[in-house]
Amino acid sequence: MSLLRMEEITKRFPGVVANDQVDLVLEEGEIHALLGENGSGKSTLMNMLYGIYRPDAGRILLRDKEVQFSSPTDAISAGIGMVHQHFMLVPTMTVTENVILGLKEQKGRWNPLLDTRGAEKRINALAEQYGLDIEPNARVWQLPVGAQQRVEILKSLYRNAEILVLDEPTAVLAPKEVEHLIEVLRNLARSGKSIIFISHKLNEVIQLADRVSVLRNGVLSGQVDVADATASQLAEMMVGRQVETPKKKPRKSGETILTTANLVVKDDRSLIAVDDLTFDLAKGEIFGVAGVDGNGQKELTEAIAGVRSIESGNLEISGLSKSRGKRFREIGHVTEDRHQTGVVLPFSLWENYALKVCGTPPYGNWLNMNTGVMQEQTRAAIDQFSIKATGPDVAMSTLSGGNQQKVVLARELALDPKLLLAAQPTRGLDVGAAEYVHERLLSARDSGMAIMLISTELEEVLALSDRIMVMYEGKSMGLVDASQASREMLGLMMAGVSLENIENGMSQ
Amino acid sequence: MSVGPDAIRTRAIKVAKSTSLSLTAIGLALLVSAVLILLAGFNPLIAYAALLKGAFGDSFAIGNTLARTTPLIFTGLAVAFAFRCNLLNIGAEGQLYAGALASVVVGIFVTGLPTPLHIMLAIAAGFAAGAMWGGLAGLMKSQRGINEIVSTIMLNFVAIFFVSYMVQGPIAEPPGFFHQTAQVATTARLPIIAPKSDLSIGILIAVGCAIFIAYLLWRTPFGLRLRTVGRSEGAARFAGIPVNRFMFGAMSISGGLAGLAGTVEIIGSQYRLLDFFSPGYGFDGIAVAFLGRSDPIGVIFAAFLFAALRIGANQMQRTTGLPTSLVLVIQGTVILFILGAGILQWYRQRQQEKGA
Amino acid sequence: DKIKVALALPGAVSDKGFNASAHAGLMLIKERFGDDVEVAFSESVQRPDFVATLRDYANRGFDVIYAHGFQWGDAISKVAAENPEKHFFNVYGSGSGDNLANLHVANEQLFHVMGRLAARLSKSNIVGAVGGWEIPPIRIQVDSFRQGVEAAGLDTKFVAIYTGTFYDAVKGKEAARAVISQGADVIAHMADATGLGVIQAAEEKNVMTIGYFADQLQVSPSSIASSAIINVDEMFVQALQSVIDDKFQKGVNKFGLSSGILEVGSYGAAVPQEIQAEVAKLVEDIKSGKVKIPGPNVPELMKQKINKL
Amino acid sequence: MEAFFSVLDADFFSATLRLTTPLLFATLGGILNERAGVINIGLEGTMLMAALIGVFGAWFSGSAWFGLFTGILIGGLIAWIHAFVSISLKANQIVSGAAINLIGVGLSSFLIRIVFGLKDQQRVVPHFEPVSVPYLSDIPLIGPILFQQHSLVYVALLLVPIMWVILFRTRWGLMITSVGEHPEASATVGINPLRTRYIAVILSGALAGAGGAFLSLGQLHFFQDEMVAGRGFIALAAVIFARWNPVGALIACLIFGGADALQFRGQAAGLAVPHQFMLMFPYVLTLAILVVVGGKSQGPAAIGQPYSKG
Ligand SMILES: Nc1ncnc2c1ncn2[C@@H]1O[C@H](COP(=O)(O)OP(=O)(O)OP(=O)(O)O)[C@@H](O)[C@H]1O
Ligand SMILES: Nc1ncnc2c1ncn2[C@@H]1O[C@H](COP(=O)(O)OP(=O)(O)OP(=O)(O)O)[C@@H](O)[C@H]1O
Ligand SMILES: [Mg+2]
Ligand SMILES: [Mg+2]
Repeated sequence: MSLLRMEEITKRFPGVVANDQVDLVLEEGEIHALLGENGSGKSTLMNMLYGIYRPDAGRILLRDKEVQFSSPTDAISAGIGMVHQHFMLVPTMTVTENVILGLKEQKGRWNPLLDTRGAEKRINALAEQYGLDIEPNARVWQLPVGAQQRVEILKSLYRNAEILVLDEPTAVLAPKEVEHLIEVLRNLARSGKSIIFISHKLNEVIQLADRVSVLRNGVLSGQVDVADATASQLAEMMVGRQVETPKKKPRKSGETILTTANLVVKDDRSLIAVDDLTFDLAKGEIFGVAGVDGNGQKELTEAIAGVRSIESGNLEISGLSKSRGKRFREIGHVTEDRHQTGVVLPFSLWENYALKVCGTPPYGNWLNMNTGVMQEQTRAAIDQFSIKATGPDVAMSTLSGGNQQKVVLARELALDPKLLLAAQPTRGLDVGAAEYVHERLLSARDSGMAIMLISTELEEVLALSDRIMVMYEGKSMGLVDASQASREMLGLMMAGVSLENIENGMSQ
Repeated sequence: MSVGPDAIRTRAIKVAKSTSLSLTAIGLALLVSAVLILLAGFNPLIAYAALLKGAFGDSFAIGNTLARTTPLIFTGLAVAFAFRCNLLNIGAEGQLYAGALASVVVGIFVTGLPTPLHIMLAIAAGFAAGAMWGGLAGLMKSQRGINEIVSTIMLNFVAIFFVSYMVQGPIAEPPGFFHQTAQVATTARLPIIAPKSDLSIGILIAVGCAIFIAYLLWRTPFGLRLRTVGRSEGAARFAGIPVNRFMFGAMSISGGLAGLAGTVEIIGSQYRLLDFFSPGYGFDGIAVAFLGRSDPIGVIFAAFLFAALRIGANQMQRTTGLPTSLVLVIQGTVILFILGAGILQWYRQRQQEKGA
Repeated sequence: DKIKVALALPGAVSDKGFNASAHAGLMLIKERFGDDVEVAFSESVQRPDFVATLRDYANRGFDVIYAHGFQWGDAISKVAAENPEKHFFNVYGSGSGDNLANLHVANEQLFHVMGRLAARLSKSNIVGAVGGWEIPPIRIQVDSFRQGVEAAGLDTKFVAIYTGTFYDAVKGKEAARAVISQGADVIAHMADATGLGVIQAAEEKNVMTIGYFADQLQVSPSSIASSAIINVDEMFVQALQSVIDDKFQKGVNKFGLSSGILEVGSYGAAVPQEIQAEVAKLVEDIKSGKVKIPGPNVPELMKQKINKL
Repeated sequence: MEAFFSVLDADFFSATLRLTTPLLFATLGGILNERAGVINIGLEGTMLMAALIGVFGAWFSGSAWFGLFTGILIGGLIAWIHAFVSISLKANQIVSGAAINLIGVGLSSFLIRIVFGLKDQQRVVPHFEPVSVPYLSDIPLIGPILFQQHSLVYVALLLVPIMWVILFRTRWGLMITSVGEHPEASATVGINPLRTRYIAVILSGALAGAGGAFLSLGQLHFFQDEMVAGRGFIALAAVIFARWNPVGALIACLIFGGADALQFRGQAAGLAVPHQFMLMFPYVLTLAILVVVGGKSQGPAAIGQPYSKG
């Protein structure tokens, strides 16, 4: 008897078949990975399991009994918990409040007051049991993503979930946090919980999962035991071809475009986030900025992009126009938080695409936008980046997460900026798409663009960068040539050990 | 908004659909109100015949309806425009008073100008004053984070009381007995299109303005940016759009449009300023804007609908003796029924859910 | 053939004051002239609709058209000029035309008398007034009332508040309470429905009030001392009669105490006979012309107020 | 100036409380629906209808309490329409509110004439009298201010802490806040955002109804056309001024009620200022306070947005 069986599940959206007769089997205590390209229907499948969507056809069986979920409530009471790609937390509430939201946690039957104390105790107990580090009184908006994710997991555990679904849980995590999460998930599986997790990172899948199901264009294209699979096999199952790691050409030297000296920047809470940074960046170079999320990368990027003011020190970008409009076109910026700062969800793709360039030839002038040209360009971008969308007129909100990211990338690259700030450019992208993005970044570099790559993923930083700076608590832990850097070394620096100390340690 | 023949066809279908929808809604609302009319002891058929005749009966009636449409287009546009930038301007009424005040001052105290110039100056003054009043709310929003709903509500009262003060004292018509200004100079008056009905070219200016605003919003970079600020402040900021400046700008333009409602009312029909001269055009503008789906062209139709109902209601009162308050009920129910068009979809979905 | 009479009102006929009094006028016309007339009225006509409303009545064959309030001046002048064969009356009006008469009442006389009455009645020697919106007639009423209070020669203090509204009785009530908290024990109101709140406050605080427009003794027998009655209804009848008798007079027709259009209302039980007699004497003197009431110079008062600012 | 401040007596403070009460009811209501993510600009019309129906209820039953009950009921009913249109039909909340305002003004003035007739429109109905709290009302200064008020004044004041506790210390409060901040998230933990919004909106209408009924049954004892006179809009502003917090609501309404009471007393004390400037005072004061303390406050994130399931 399997714990969960989804049989011949079909789901259509206007214009797409998101799931086409998909079968999925989950055993008790199993960690099951769900792989697939962007827009292949993973989230949709899981949303049906969680009662958010209803399948157009097919059955869901729990312990061989057919179930029908008309809302998440049903799914929850059937023992299913889900951690969404975009967290489902109320930012203004505390951790405890988020966890007990919707539950009858009150001080006795006749006392309607919330029993936060009692809830906190249980949260702490659960947190200890599964090694989830959490501060119950903190407000969610103040927490780093990793912690928010733990809150999400706790929410499910608190509701006695037997099956835990995680949609791209590692996409937003730093390597350390990923390791921690993997540990947590193993603990959960050991104690009898079953886990479905979606990821684009094959090495994690291999490290963690027992079995893998792969979706392609809404169809189940294979199911394998991880023991029998290699990363490249999985990649091929996903994209239908061999995926290669990008080859980097030697760097041509170019003139310096960005210089900073003793730069200090504050964050939204007026705390110092970037602390005394000095570095420069030249044309034709990819400058990697590594570090655990929340160590000042965001503030640094925003300061360079011109949307955050500088506290002290110097920040100079040479050859930039005086005019504000031009300046923003001369600096491309793939922002970290796609939904908040990257796209306008209710706008069409072409409007999103035109956001920065509208009003400049050939897209029209200040008095008149040439919508035809903009739509044409968007259509071209859809083809080039193989964005899964029916045309430039559809709303951004109907695209899958990865595809939205591609639109942003296409837009920023189309600006042909002097300086490109790329923050987590492949977050949420499938391996095939990530490969394409990497290629594009490298070719942009080769044609002389200066690129600052901000990423929490060491593989990516190592593979693309010419030089790498690691940030820790706003400070630079050191600047190394990519050819001389190693995973271990960067890992240490991300943990707050400065390059100097590492070298001293090695020399000793 | 693409321009191919296909796009035009889909747009035409859309317009036809929403028109038939609105007509159905009006029909239903009239049906509901008929009950009230019966309750009051009148014959609904006679009442409605009068209403129809009052609004469209002859060229005189149509002229009145169009004259009434004019300021509503402006206030509707004002609210709709601000809303495209995610700002809820409840202050069109106050901005209208500001605009009227400025226009009347120019119309009375500036003399010796040739007609077109004087008119243009009065219009510019009305727009500027409205823009200042709206911009004040915009400034409070962008500089101090003060929610525009609060500030515009408060500024309404301030403007209305200030105008009252002005017309009873500083700019009262000498010798200062009546609470009103003198009439604006004939050179500052908008030419009348239909002589018997007092319909001025204000209606053309209003429609032109609506088309211009539609163009501004959908065909210019400024419009795209403004709408971006409205839909996602974050995305706007990162695209280099100066969000605060845009909010300020949007509130100013919105205020200016509302100010023009005051202007056309003064130089197009009332000619002098009295306190409480507006029958709530600014508040009606809120309903007009959203009924027109915040689309400038939609605003024209919504304003026309509102005006027709109002003008028709006056006739209904005059011929049957039914109180005009009834028309507020009709207006309100028309809106509710138009909103209620979603009911079919809702019902279907509910049936589906029950069935599943 | 029937005479068709129409009335256009700027406010609701339910205001227990200005508009109500005009409506009563139309009703009185119907009563007096019976089958000889046909009447119609429009209430709450909004300013942009003034011309259209009057014009529609004229086009539909109404012979005599009343417009109520000074704000109709432009509209009625215009429509009167378009319809020379019809007759137009404008209460408080200032427009001109051969077939347009402006009906004015000598507010200064009536309210002067009421001011004298109030001053005599006050034990605290403080008298108050609550005005609605500060439009010309109200200002004349309030200031004449003040002059009457002062003319009593009792060194009475005078307190006035404008509420800025004719229909917010809650505000009227609070305004009256504020006046009462200043020590006033007689309060007049010139505020239509807002005044209903004034009367209520007076009743609750056991102070005296002076009714407005109609005889308001019945509204609050315990607190109403008397009422400043403006018989708009009689005025309307007289106006219509003048048309019928071919005695129509264009320009300003002013009605004072002697015309019977203005009257001091019934007295409450608390008003001593002796004071009633004094008031009656004053009224007679004004009627006979022995006492002249010049009335306040409103523009001048206004200027003073602004200069003080 | 001295004369101006001499008016700050017990009478002023009780006037402040009286002027505050109807606003407070409506503002508390507004907080409830806005916290749940629904904006209701129809408070004005709702209050007006409640003032009217309250008068009818009191007249036909002979009981002010029953009148209050009917006022609250009609408030809830009208809010239910708003809820249906804006939550179920997902129509624009602002238009729906605007429609309610139109209907409220028109229908109330229409119905009073039909039911009571023109002549007798301002018929005085059974109403609430101020209640003296035994002993406490004899305390000098404080006594007359706090303990000689209409019972509804006490109700409104009591509602402030009650609503605070409900919003911030009970699971219903969490539910309401969550559907206003992030309805999708609430749905994923089994809260029904639609139902929760419905309840909040209907309760809010009931509160506005109480405010309207207080005006007609507590303050006036009769109904007058348009007697709410913009208080519904002031409440709308007060909700934001209050930062969606019941305690803030009390402060906002007190400031407003106080300013209004003060301007009357300023006029009465003979302040030599054109009265229009006195009438402006409450509004200008509100703006001035906001400009000084700064208005930066985030409303409920999902306000105005209809929620639809997947
Ligand atoms: N609400 C919706 N309306 C219309 N189409 C949708 C909707 N949700 C998803 N789709 C479409 O269904 C397909 C599957 O989307 P889904 O989000 O399941 O992909 P995914 O595998 O999770 O992708 P990613 O890896 O990018 O997150 C996509 O083509 C997407 O555009
Ligand atoms: N980055 C921008 N995004 C959106 N609108 C802008 C931007 N910059 C300027 N504007 C608008 O254009 C107006 C002119 O601004 P500015 O002086 O910066 O011109 P500019 O940058 O030379 O223009 P262009 O965009 O044509 O290069 C501004 O008042 C503002 O309304
Ligand atoms: Mg997905
Ligand atoms: Mg520019």
